Formats: sequence, structure tokens, C-alpha cells
Amino acid sequence: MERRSASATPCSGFGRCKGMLKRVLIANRGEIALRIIRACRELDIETVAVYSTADESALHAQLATRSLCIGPAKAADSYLNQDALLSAAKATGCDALHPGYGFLSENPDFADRCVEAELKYIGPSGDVIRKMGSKAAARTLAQQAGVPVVPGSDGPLHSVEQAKELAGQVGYPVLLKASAGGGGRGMRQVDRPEDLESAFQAAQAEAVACFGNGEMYLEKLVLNPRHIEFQIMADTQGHVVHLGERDCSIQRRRQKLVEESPSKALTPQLREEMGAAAVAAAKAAGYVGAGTIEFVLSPEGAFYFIEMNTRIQVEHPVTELVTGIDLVKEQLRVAAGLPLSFTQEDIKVNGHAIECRINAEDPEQNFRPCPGKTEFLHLPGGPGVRVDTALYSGYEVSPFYDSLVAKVLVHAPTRLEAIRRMRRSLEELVIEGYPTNAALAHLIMHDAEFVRGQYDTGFLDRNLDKLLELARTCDKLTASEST
Amino acid sequence: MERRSASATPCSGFGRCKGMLKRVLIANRGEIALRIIRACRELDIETVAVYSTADESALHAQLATRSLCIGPAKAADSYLNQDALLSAAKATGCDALHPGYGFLSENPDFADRCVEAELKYIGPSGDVIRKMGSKAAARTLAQQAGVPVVPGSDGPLHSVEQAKELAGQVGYPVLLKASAGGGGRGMRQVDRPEDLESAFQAAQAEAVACFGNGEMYLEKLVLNPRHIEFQIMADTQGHVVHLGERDCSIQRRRQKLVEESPSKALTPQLREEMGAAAVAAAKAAGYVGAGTIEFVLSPEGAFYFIEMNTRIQVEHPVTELVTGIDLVKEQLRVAAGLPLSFTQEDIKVNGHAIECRINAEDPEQNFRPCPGKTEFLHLPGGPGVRVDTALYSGYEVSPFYDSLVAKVLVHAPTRLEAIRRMRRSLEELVIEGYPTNAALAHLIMHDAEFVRGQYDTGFLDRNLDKLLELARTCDKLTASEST
Amino acid sequence: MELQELYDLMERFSRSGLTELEWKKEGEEIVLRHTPAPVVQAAVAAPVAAAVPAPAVPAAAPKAEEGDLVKAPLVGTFYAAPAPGEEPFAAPGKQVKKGETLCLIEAMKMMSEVPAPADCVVEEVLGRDGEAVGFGDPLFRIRKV
Amino acid sequence: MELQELYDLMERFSRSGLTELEWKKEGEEIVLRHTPAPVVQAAVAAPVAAAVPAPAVPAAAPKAEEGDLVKAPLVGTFYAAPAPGEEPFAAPGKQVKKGETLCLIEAMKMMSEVPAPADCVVEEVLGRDGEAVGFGDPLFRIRKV
Repeated sequence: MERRSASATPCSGFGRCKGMLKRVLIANRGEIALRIIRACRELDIETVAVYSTADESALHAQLATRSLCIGPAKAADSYLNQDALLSAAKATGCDALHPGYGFLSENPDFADRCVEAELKYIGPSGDVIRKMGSKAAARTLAQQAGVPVVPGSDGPLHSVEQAKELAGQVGYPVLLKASAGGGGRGMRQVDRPEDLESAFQAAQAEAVACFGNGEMYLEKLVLNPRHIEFQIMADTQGHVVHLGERDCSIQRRRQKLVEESPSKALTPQLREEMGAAAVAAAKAAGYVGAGTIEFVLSPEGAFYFIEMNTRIQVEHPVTELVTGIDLVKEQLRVAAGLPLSFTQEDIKVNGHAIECRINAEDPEQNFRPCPGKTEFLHLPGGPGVRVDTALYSGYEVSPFYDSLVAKVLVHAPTRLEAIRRMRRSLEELVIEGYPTNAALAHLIMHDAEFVRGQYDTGFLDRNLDKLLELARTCDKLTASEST
Repeated sequence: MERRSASATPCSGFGRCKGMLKRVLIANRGEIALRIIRACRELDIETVAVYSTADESALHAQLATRSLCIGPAKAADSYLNQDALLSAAKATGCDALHPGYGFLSENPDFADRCVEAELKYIGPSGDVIRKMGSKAAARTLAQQAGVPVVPGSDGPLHSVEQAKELAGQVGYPVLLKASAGGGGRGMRQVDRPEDLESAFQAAQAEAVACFGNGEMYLEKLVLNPRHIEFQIMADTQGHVVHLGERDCSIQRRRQKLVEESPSKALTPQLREEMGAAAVAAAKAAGYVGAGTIEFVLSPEGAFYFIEMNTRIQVEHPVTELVTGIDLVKEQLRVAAGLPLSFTQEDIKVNGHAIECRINAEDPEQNFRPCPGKTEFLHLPGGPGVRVDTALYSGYEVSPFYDSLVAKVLVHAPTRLEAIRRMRRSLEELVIEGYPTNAALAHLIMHDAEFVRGQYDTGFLDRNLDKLLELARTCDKLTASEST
Repeated sequence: MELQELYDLMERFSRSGLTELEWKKEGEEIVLRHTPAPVVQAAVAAPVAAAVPAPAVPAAAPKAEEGDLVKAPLVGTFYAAPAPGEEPFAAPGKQVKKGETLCLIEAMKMMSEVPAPADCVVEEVLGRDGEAVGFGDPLFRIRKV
Repeated sequence: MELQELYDLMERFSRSGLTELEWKKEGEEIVLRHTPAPVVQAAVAAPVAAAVPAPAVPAAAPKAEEGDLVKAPLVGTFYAAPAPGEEPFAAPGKQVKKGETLCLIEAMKMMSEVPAPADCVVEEVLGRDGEAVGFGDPLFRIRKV
């Protein structure tokens, strides 16, 4: 009983563990701020929440030990305002800062500034973030560590001509990518040589506009790939452990919608190979903290390193459910200088977990974000269900920030049981006041391809019209039944 | 990966498993009705909910495939109305009936009537319920199976004189118990010989009044005991498996308030002995389905069989959390004639789970039940938290039924982490509209005796005044802070 | 906002000739109306109520005026006719006398007759032959004569 | 918006001949209507608040009339005096001129002076020396002279 108690935190029932952080500023909002508050509370670490004037009644501002307004609604003036965040941390006597995801979580300069201000930054060093933030540098690093990368340019492209030559070598279709890109911006697929030049120029212009950096590279496009990512945890003592994979192939325009672990596409042997590659990449980067190594996996089982995310991911609870490890608590331990509370051998994947992201958006209107007041809220419960959300009945979803309002997660002994559990959980979920994508997620859980586990990153684009049509039909049936 | 998938239900992603039940009438209400609906949904079994006129807007009536009003608010006219329940089941074409807990769940005649009406009764046969419902018969059966019982009368007492003689033999203090008793009624503690006669008469009179049965027996009172119960699952193929223990010693007037698993009081050897005894008792009874063997455990480690509960327990999720087994799904499998989906060797207890029962009651007014409208509801979430409740924002807690409104459960790798997780969960819980015992549960989670795990069934009686005084102090502090 | 401030606001509102005013700020909410309903709906905390979760609402059979409905006295199976293939007891338009049988409800293999509560004309049959009815479900709409 | 501003708005609205006015800004919402005509209650998005979960509500510092408060222009540490042990810039009762320093806020190791917005008398010091203040937190209550 009481597994891992020997290696775990040497805590009594009262007070904080020895050597643990004392007070953490949470430089974020929404469900991830809440997630961090929960981990801190369970470790008896005090929390300072920050909020914009638009978030005065937000849950994270209410559940923290203390909370402080840091500026007006616009993110640039509040959650992205480095001076305000650092001032708030110092004025309240914090000894550490957690960036969450999004906002400043992958900004190397901010990480450096935290350290200069004598705040422990809960994440890797600015140098590591900087290195992994450049796709070209990350690619080189992976190659040097012996991790396969997608065939393509081994550094930034000097010219369109170089791009043409390289594309000829690796074979079309190819992908043009901005080094600083993300979320699909600064990226173009090119199917034929004659389209390459215009695509290059368009992507580069976009990259300059969005990220102020026109550095481009090129790679072979893997057709019908899976998006597989490995969760990494590393401590300052040099231990690097992977916690298995997440299959994030259900995406709409590169926005993940459904994640699961384990992936149906991985054999035990492939899992071991990819896990070892992920650990090698993280070790080569000198990584510390929680991070994610992203791969594409071809239908033939060839995998290629794509990038590393140097922060906690939205979908981290999927891994928490199957491993039983609290990743945010581990982040806090590592930031305090403590070793990981587990070794690679301790990591056992138990059963199956699925996450559906619920966004305040209207699938019928091209997924337009739909902020509004949460007129009524009912969350699913019972066995094997976890919900991470900052919603409450009456809460106003702000138009200023992300449209993610809830993460519904299930855990069950087998994948099929997990799918059925997710179906009933989404049936129990009631959010009134604005449209959400919950019905779409529910239909995905009934899709034959998804149920068989045979899907790739093109699944949603291929099936979206069909699924939306189904949703409309269901709506009509429900409406006629209730009259 | 996908543990137990080989032995588990041979289901595809679509439709019901082969041989599974088709439509289940749920003869109950509240959170347990919801719990059963959830299990059925995940097995693609249709559900028929029944409700009284007071429960028209209750969640179970809304989440079932179909629901039917069976009578007026008074339980005797609705949830205890056997004719109405059986008629509803037949009229809607059900092939099985789940009694839940309370109401008719331990009524052997009702179980018999279900079978006569060609409904599979989800529980043991009427004969087994009848046998275990008589404390004297159950005791005899346990003795015959070699399971230790508390020293005392080996059958019903014939007279006060016999009681006196026996009490002299086993030694005072002794306990007088009505054979048909329950919930503390028809029970008296006797410390001295001169008190025996009047206590006997009072207890017997109470038993006649409450249960229409004055049969009494006597046993030695175990001082400062733990209340330890073992979860049993048995199938129609003769497999009997125990799923570890629950420590239910935190009680107020024999009403459980906090349950946990595993118990701090059990060594691995003692656990094995008690588990084997529980299995032996269940086998001797010819038991089928989910059941619970209750023991008292003396501070010296001697354990005695007390009784068997022939139904699912309120606190069953504690066991579900540490074993990963869905007990209600197993009940449905067993009722359909399928074998258990696990063997004794498959059962591994992982980490630690705690449940706090949240009741609509006022601890300051002697725990008077306080029905009322749920003006605002916010349930805890995030990692390792499970809530089983039929509440929703706006739901009116009825004065006609039980005051249990929510079960807050946590699961964590170690007991201390579970305690800390429960603390933060209770801090997140908001129920407005009526008083609850949530603050009391929160204080128990901070009590030094509880944190050390050194408590017995007298814990709450000894500490209640102190805890309530603490609660008042906390209230005052909060009030002064917010001004 | 303090009461005194509210009084001032009310007075000004009255004088202003406005017919409606809503003001929301930091959780406070004030609605003032002039003609149709001179109600001061200050600081409405409005419990969510109404909004009950949606899935599978217990098929609330058409509700009409209580006095016009004959409701099921028990749960069971509704039968409109004495035996399969026979004429129903009470088709729409039929005039029946108080105490005459309107339908049968089977419960526990027993048939219970549901009598007309008064002399009346059957306007609508709401129960469905051979299907389950819950306690209190409306079976017939009638018009007393 | 403060009451005085609302009164002005009401007056102007009455004079304007308009029949409806809705104004939403940063969580505040105002609806004014003239004729009893279409009682469009659409604008009412909102009994927010009230039902907000209780634990540790962000210490809403004493709120008073806007015009009388000097609020923090940035987040940081509040200092009432130029240096430890020295006289505070603005004790209660002190008369200050527009632009005179009322306090310092330290952010990023920089001291920012908070100036008086007008000639005024300091009525109350709301910030606590050496402690954190959030953006928009009230620092002083003043009375303009």
C-alpha cells in the first residue's frame, strides 16, 4: 500500500515539505491557474494569483491565498506585462513563479528576468527555452542526439532556389515552415515544384508579420501522420524520465480537440524506441522540468522529431490519469531543487485516458469563439471522470482570452470503456449561455474510425462536414421528441 | 496496457455486450440512482428511473433513458411501494431491477417478488438476504464457516435470566442487540449487571416498535474498536473475491461520516486473514453480487464478524478508487449471469482513497436535517477528485428523504497526500442554501489523531465538541477578515 | 450602492420621465420601471433555477387545466379497451356517466378500472394503449356536462 | 460610472428625445428606455456576482465614490513616505496641490510617484505602507478643494 511513499516527499500532515517553495506567483489565468493552485495547496505552498480587470470574479483570483490585479483586460497590458508580473511577485514576497501554458510560458527573456529578480522560474532556463524555441536549432540538437528528424533543410534556408533543390531531393509534397512559427502560421504545404516560390514568399511574409522573424526551413511532408507526443520530466540532478505518449491527432487546423493515452498506433517496441528518443532529446537540451517532445508518426511506423514544448501542456492530465503522477507537483518539486519522486522503472501506464477540450465556440459558424455568461453549468461526475475548468454557474466567459472553458477527462481500464465513459460524461455535461463544441466531441466518440483507433491528423478535416451534419440531425430529433 | 482487457467484457464500441441486461429499473433515487445510470450507460443498458411527485425535477429522473412517476412524496407510497415498482418495471419492459441502497435493498420478500415477476434482481437471492438479515442466523453461519464472532449468545435469548448468565461469562460491558435491528435502534450497552434487566426490556420494546420483532441477542462489547468492512464480489459461477477493506470508524451515532481505504490499522498479514474470513463467510452464505462483511477490530488486532450488508454500500467508491474496479458494472455483469471480470490475484490496492459524506444538516443544531434549495453549487475538481452527487444549482433538497447530498472522494498515492487533497477539495466545495457538515469534515482532515490514523469508532463522540468549537472560531475569523 | 443613494436614484428616475432604467456594476444590478410595473428590482441575486439540465427530460405529457384531466391513480400499463381488438371504453366525443369505466391500468397482473369522475364528454385520449403510465400522468381530457 | 455621472446621463437622455440607450463597458451595463413600448429585456445578461463561490474573495478594498479616490496606476509595493522613518507624503487632513506626490509605488526596483489629481485634502490613506497594491486598488480618499 501507499506506493512511492518512501521516495515521495518527506512531508508530515502539517506544513510544507522541507526544502519546498514557500509562495508561488501564478502568471496565468483560467483552468491552468486553478490547476497550479490545487497542486500548491496540496503541498502547503502559498499562491498569489494575478488577474486583469476583466477577471475580477474569475475563480483563480478567488481560490488563491492572495490575489492582485495587474492591469486592464487586454493581455498585453496584464498577463503579458512582464513588469507587472515581476512587480507583483516581488511585492508579495514570492520565491517562485509558474508561467502555466500560453502567455509568457515560452518566452526565454521572461524566464531570464525571473531569475534575475531572484524568483525561481518553474520551467527550464531561458537558454533552453531559447534553443528549443528555434525550430532549426531544436532540429539540429535532435539530430546530434541521434533522434530522427523529418528529412529536410538542416538549417535556415538561404534562398528560394535552395528550397527548390532540397524539395527535389526529399520529394514532394513538402512543408515550408517559419522558424519562429506556431499554430499553423508561417506554414505552407507545397505539392508541386511550380507552387514553391509563391508559397515560400507568402509563408515568409506571414512569419514576418506574426513573429517578426522571416527565417524559414523546409521538410518532407509525412502523409497521413499521427501526432504523437511524449511527456518528459527532468530534475536538476540530471534524471530524465518519460511518462509515455499522448496521441493528439484529432485536430482542427492544428488545434487539438481530443487527446488520448496510450496511442493505438504504438506497439510496445515502438513506444520504447520513441520514449528513448524523447529522453535523449531532452538530455541533449539539458532540460529541466516538465516538457513535451512532439513527433510525427508515419502510417509505416517511422517517427520524426518535430519540436519540444518547454512548458506544461493543456493535455497533461491525460498522462496524469494513466501514470498516477501529479505533473504539476513534480514541476514544483523540481523547481525547488528536489529530485523527481520516481524513476523510469516506476512509471506504469494503467488503463486508458481520453481528454475532450470544450471550447466556447460555434462549430456551425466556422468555430467562431462565443464568449458569454454561463447561465447554467452542470459537470459530469462519478467514477473515472475528471474535469478541469474555471467555470461556475454565473461566470462570464471573457472575450479577451482563450475560448477553452473545460477539459473533460475520463480514465477506464480499457480504451473502449474509456470511450463509453466519455460519451456518458459528455451527455451529462450542460453548459448554457453560449455554444460549445461538446456535441461535436460527443459525435467523434461515436465515429467508427475513432472507435477503431484508426485515425490520423487529417481525421477531423475529412469528417467535419459529416459530423456537423449528424449534429444537426440529432438536434432536430431532440427538438421533435421534446414537443 | 489495457489491463484486464482479455478477461473483461467482450464488447465492441457499439451496442451492448453479449448476454448483458437490456433494460434496468432503478428502484431508488439520489446519487445512487445516478451512479447506477452511469454504469448502465457505459454498458449500453437502458435505464428506467422511477420518481415520486417530490422528485419530478431530480437528476436521476432526467438522466435515465426513461422515467416514470410511481407515487406521492412519502417513501412508503413511492420508493417503498413494491407494487408500484414492479408494475413500472413490467409496464416498461425491464428485464432487471437494481435496488440501490436503503429503501427496499435489503428486503428479501421484494427480492423474491422481483424473481417471481421474471425480473433479475440485482443482488443476492431473497433467501440469502433473509439469512443475513437475521443477525443471529448470520452469526451462526459465520461461526460454522470458521469466522470469529464476538463472544456472546449463539442464538436468540430466551429470557433476561439467560442474558444475565451469559453476560457474566463473557464479562461486562456487553451489548444487547435486536436481531432485526439497525442504525442503533434496538441496541443497548450495559456496563453493570444491575442495569441489564431494564436495558433488555427497553431495547426489546424498541425493536418491537421499529421492526415488529423482539428477538434479542447479547455480545461482549469490544472497547475502542475500529469498524472495518471488506468488500465482496461473487458471481453465479461460484467465484468469490474480496476487494480489500474500508475503515469506517469515523461515525457519529453509528452514522458513517468519513471512510478510507486502506486502513492504517491493518498489517498485510491481518488484511489477508480478514479478507480470507470475509470470503469464507460470503461463500458459506452462497452469496452472489456485491456485499460487505463488517468486522470490529480490537486495538489488540483481534477481529470479529458483525454482520453482512447484502447490497452496494454508500461508500463503495472508496474501494473503486483504490482497486480500479467498477463495482456497479460488476453487479450488472453478475446479474446477467456473466462471470466476474477479475480474480483475487488481479486485485491490487493502489494508493489511498478517502470519502467524506456531505449531508444537508446543521452540526450546530444537533445535526438536524436541513432541506432547502441549492442556491449555488460549486464542486471540487482537478486531479484525484471524484464527486458523486445528484445536486445541481437550483435543486431543491427534499425533506422527505435522506440528508446525504454529496460524496466527496479523493485518491492519491499516499494517505497524507489524500488527506491534503481532501482538504483542498472541501475548500473548493461551495453549497449555498442550507447548512452542511462540510466544515466539520474539513476540520477532521486537520485533526492530529485522524492525520496519524490513530482513531476508533469513539473518535467523533470524543472530539465533536472540540471540533465544533474550532468551526465556530474559524467562522468568526473568516467573518472578521472579510470586513 | 446604499439605500439613500437608491432613494435618490428613484426620485430622479421618477422625475426624469424615463420608463425604464437598468444599471449593472460590479455584481450590483438595478432595474427601475415606470408604467407597466413600478417595481424596484434591486440587487437581484437571481438563483439560476429554471435552468435544469436538459438530457432526456421526463416526457412531461401535455399539461392542461387540472380540472379537465383524468390522471392515473397508479403506475402500470394503460389499456383503452376491455380486450385486444375490442372497442375502446372511451373514444373522443363519447359521453360517459360518472363512475363509468374510462380505461384499465394493469399493475401486478391486476386490472384496475379507472372511472369517470363526473358525467362528461371525452375530449382527448392521452394515454397510449399498451404503454406504461406513471402515477399522476394524464390519461384523458374531459369536459364535464 | 458613478451616480453623479448617471444622473447627468439620465438628464441628457430625457432631453435627447431618444427612446433607448444601452451602454456596456468593462462589466458595467446601463439601459435607459423612454416609452413603455417594447420592453426588450434582452440586455439583461446578468445577475453575475452574488453567486460567486466564497473562498478567499480578493480583498475588495473599501469602495467609495470614484471622484474621491486615487487609485494605483500600476501594481507594486506602496510606500507612504520618501524613506523609512520619514514623514509620510500625505497624512490624513493634509492639504495638497495638484501634482504633488501622494506616495510611491515600487515596481521593478523603480519608484513611481503617484501625484495628486487635483488640489485636495487627504481624507484617508487606504494603501498600507510596504505592502503590495494591485492595479486600480484605491490608495487615498481625497476631497477636492
